[in-house]
Amino acid sequence: MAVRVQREDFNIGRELDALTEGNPGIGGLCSFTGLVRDIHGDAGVSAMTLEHYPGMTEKMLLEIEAEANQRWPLEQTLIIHRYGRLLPGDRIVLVAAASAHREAAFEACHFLIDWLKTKAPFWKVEEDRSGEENWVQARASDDSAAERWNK
Amino acid sequence: MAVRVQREDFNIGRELDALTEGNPGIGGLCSFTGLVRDIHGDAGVSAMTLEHYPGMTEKMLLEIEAEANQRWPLEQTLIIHRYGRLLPGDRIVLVAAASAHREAAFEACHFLIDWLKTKAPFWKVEEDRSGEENWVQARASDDSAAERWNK
Amino acid sequence: MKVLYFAWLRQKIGVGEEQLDVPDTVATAGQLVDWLVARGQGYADAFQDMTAIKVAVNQEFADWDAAVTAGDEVAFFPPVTGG
Amino acid sequence: MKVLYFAWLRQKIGVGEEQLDVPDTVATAGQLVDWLVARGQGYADAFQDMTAIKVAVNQEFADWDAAVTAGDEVAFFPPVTGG
Repeated sequence: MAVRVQREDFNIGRELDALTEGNPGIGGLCSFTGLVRDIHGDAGVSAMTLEHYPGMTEKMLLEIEAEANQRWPLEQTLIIHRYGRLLPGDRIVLVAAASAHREAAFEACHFLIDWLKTKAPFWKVEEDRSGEENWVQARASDDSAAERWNK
Repeated sequence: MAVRVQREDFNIGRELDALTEGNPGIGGLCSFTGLVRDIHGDAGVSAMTLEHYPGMTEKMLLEIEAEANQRWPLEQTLIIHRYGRLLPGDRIVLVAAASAHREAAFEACHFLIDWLKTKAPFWKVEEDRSGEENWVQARASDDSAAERWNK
Repeated sequence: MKVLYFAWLRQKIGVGEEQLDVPDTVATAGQLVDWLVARGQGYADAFQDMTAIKVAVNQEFADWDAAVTAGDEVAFFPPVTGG
Repeated sequence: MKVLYFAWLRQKIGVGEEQLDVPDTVATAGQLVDWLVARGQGYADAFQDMTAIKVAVNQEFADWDAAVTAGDEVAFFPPVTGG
């Protein structure tokens, strides 16, 4: 189990390899990486900045991770989330779950990103090509994605 | 889109980085890695050998990949499956799907491995610690996992 | 009381964090908002649409009727958009 | 006709692939099994429990009543267990 909030980029391969290394009890590893897209709605995005709430962010990510480990039989979990200014194509977030079984790995990984999307205190502000700053609006689809795990 | 059937190991990081490189239309990348577990039921597994049907394997993997690309709006997909003798902890399979949207990436990745599990002509034979060879039995849970996509 | 503002609330209020002497009459997160709004136009602008604002007390999501006291850390922010 | 066997079918029959001159009376995958079983004990053992066996004709999954002809590639194997 690990949670990291950092300005720097991360190396997906190194992170995922470290999760399974030396643990032959793992049969499946599921990961999700979120990246900055260059198109958001109609306006081209030239950059975005991720603001967060230091202290609460780590606390919430640890809670989300602990909840996943309580719901599924997991061998390893990982959440890395960046903050600061990011460009299109940049990695934003990596979540991963490793388990003896494939379904548990998939569901836990999906759960991690869905809950993170609605519970971790990050806010995105996008710069479009004209230099305008726009705070990204929360999406109802993210709420309903998170809701499906409330059972 | 790419399908590879190979004896050699693969590097998860290199493969996943290559999928998103230079494509800022990708917002989410989901991957699943299957590994050899050292416990299978009660008997400890000391090694396993994966046999496959050269020709049909590639054909089926391409069909599965094409089906995923038809069902979801994907920017990239990847299936790598190894054959030959593997030890506990070794990587067996990597499937990945990249999309503008997180749900499409998750569902397509899940679909890829579920269909692969029931449609790609691979067979596992395990060696337990006493040197006995046991052909792995197909599991009903894999059939039902694949079935859920039949709609 | 330590009070924090994030995203466009921070921009409208002009400060991300402040240490405030809040009167004893302010007992809940909702009452804290009312008290802040009376402090100036920036606060009034920031808290204009309360449906777009979340509150956390001591780094946990809270309701508007959650208790707040002098030693607490209270944060206001829009719905989160990370990931 | 090119006939292939995989996994424990290959082990029981003792060969992974053979080129066979199949008589014209064998028109379906199921009839091919009957004809193979008559060839020897290894085949009879391999095809004892047909519920545990799948067939592919020209590298596509097929039914037991699928047509097979001289130029075809027919493969027999247990349910797949990759991934």
